[in-house]
Amino acid sequence: MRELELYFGPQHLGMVGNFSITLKVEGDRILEAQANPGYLHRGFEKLMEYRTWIQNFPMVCRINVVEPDSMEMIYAMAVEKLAGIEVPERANYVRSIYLELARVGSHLFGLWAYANMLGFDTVAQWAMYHRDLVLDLFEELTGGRVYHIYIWPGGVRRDFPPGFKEKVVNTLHSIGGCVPDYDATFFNNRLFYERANGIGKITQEQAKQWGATGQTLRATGMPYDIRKAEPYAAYDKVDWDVPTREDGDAYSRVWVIRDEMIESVHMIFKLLDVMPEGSVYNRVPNPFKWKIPKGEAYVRCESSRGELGLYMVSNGDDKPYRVHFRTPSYPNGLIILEKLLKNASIADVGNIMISLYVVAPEIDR
Amino acid sequence: MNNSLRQKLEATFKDIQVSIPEDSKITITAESDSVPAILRFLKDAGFDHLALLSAVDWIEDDCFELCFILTSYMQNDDEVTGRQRLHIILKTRIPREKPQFKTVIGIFPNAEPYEREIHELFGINFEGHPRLTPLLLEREYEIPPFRKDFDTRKYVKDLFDNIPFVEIEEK
Amino acid sequence: MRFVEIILSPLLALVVGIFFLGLARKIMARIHWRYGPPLIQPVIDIIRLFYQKSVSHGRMFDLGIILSLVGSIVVVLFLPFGKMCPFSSSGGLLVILYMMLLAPLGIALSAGQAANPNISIGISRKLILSLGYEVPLLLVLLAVMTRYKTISIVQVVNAQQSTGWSLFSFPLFLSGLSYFLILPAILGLRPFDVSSAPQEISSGPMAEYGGKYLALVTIEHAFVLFISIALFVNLSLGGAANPVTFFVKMLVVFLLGLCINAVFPRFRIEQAIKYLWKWPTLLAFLGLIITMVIRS
Amino acid sequence: MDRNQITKWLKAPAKMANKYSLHAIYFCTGCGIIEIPPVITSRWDAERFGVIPVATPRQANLFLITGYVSVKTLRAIIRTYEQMPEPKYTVGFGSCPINGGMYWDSYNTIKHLDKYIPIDGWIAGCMPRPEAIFIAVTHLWTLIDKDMANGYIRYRENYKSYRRNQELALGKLEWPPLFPVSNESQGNVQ
Repeated sequence: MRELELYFGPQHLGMVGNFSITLKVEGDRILEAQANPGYLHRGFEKLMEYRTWIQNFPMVCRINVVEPDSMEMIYAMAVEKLAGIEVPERANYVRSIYLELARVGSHLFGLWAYANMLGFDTVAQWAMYHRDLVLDLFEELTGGRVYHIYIWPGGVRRDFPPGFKEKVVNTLHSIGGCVPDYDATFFNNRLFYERANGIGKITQEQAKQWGATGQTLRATGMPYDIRKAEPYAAYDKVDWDVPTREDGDAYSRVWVIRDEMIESVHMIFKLLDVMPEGSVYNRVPNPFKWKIPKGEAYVRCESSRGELGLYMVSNGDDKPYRVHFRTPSYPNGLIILEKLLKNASIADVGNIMISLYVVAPEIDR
Repeated sequence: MNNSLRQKLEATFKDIQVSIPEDSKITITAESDSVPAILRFLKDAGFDHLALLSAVDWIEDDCFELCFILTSYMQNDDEVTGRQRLHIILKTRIPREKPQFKTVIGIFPNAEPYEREIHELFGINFEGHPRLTPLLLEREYEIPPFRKDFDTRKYVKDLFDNIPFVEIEEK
Repeated sequence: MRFVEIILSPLLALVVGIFFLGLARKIMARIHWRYGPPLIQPVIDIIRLFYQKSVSHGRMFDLGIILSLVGSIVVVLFLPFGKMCPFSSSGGLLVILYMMLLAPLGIALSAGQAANPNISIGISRKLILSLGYEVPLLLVLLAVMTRYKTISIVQVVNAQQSTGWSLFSFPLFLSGLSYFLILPAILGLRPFDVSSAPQEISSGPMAEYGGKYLALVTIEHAFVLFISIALFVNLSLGGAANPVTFFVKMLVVFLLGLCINAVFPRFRIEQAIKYLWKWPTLLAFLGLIITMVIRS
Repeated sequence: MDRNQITKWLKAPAKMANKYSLHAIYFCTGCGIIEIPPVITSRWDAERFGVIPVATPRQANLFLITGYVSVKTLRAIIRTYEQMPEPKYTVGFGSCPINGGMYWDSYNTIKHLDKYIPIDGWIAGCMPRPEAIFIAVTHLWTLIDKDMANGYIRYRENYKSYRRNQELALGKLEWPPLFPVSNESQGNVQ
């Protein structure tokens, strides 16, 4: 059979994000796959060296458009660690709730992408609609639909507006009310099982070796979650579980995403109940003259796709000396994807890619 | 645990400095030749997750600094232990002239794209790396763009601002 | 009279087919909780496409579309629409069966001219899929022919008008059911839209069509929609005495197909073949055997 | 559809059909793509206006350039744009294609997209809201009505300059010119 070279992306309906995979195919089977990132490279880490500490806040969230909030969080954490700023108690709770809302939104986006890729328009449209309801909450809280710039060093920008708590509860209840519909049409659909079961299977050993985190790792049975391993914000204040599955294939990964969404919603309810009163913001020094003492820090948090890390070096100036993001899509998209696509069929390229939750701007930065 | 690890490290390797600036962090500074051995040792000691491989350009000291950040996965899949809260930053310096380093893919396979990226953005050559092909960039740059002496604002001014607008005559 | 019918029936088929295309978009939108496009949206699209510039990839690229269009129009002439059937006396089911193959073949020949790897994968999927549904379709047609002892579709319809719908007569309901199960595959609806899967192979054979070529392909798709549903109505639902009843029956069948379309993802091609050669083929085979046993 | 519309349809069917059947090529050029899924799905439903995403450039006539354009993406954008059949309309989405936006000093992003391909309209903002896309679509309708959405004609007429700019940014291009370029010299290629 003839060997063909097939470009999957960057202009492709099945491609979420500006990313490209070069496939060598024989018939329907893939002989070799090569991930080809860089379409979204803006040199963020270089640009941040040219901007002051506070100017970088609008920058960082634009690294990842699907879930900008965890990016804000990680940058705030790093700045707080380097500058030694304390965060008020209530701000920690607000941050946690905010990040969990972002996780729900991001997972719904992932569900849209995945269902759309399988040709499952109906569920995809529902998921996108529900994500929009979450975005409405963000809009009320922060004023922005996509980019929020809400988490700030020393807390968050402003407290919940009056009546926001009830709105969160109502919205999440209305989304939660549709979970049986989602289950009936998508998650328990026999065809979804047929399409996803055994596709893109990795063992726990392989996942560890290739540096996987997040769903990719949790779908192989390891409940590794930074929120548990190194709790930040208010994640150690309430009780919650890390959902896992054993098989390590696309089916388990998507199920883990579903379970995580539900767990996040429960966590938001619990956090809202025990949230203390108080200030949400500690003043930082004058941002125009703000210098952060010499030092380096590595901080990490759990974004919706896995471990998000930030290595930051300050040389005592008003600008960071070097920043480097460890993004979860990086090993997923550049190592695991290439390995899993070998010997897969063309019909499963998008299936594997989106179940690994590869977000292209995170890889390129 | 931190201190026992520190003692073990200092007993095994000679020219390294180990410091524990805070509870969850160990910083190791080592010569570039002994880095693979230290990485192997730390991997066997349970730090089996290379979270990040980064480089810093210390232009005033005329050297690059490579940082390996290691954390650990859970061992027996049930409990989060103190080990997961710990991360190790292993630092080594290499000269800025003709920067060379031995690849660590043999120890941590997930270092491959990181090394590719650092090769592209800093111009550090990794010996033994199977494909040091361009990863992110499309144009060729005389100075790798992430080095401190590459001025992106000047570059933009010279290249993009000099491209003229397409004149459109009124009809 | 017949001359008028020869002109009229393809036109009618085209109108019905394009109406179905528009209706499909509207109804899918409503299932998605959307408002949906206007019903005449496909017409607007087709007009727009005819006015757009297009690139040809060789003579076969043009001829292939013509071939598949002609094939479809010829099939329409043999199909009774209510009582309207220009070629009622000649040909019959066997002609229809062979002519129906022309449509995918023509597209395959035409699209194959463009050197796009997505197209070659799409074509191979399309041909494999038609292989998948031709087997049960043939068995269904054989069963119907055996039961009514004729190869003329008009006589099949007439016989059903007197004895009742074949879908509700004993052995033939198996064949009818089998036909209904393969209907989405013939129409290219989910879960069988493997050949044009836009998220996998960039809409497969259609990848290089633009401008008037795409318009012709859309028209051809409308014809295929009409043919496969009309054939089902004629074979299993007893045809109809007048075009209006016939149209209503087609509408019901199409809506059922759309509902299936809405709640299923896409098969992989090997899963599609496995499915098509399992239940529909088994049912059709059973229907044929029982029909033959009863008849002898 | 009122009587006015019917006369319009009879007078200029091509124009009207172009207006109400804008098939957008689905190309995630930048972060603006995050607002495209809400626009085409249940909440905003662009299909009401005939705007749907299609899989290949051959079937499309609307190119939404969603967000910043890196040098590598510019190459893909030019190829995609040249594959689209005429008439075609381009809309720049977000601040970054207009003048570089937030990435004005980035070494890897294009600052003014209209130096490389013709643009019919801009949507400003970071991120523009989904409603902005609908406003852009209605503006595009007006432009088509007045024959002012003529980017593809400008591209044909000034192809030499566009091609020169493309080569300045990308180096040598590996595909032949879309339209004949009379003059041999292509400017100083860097």
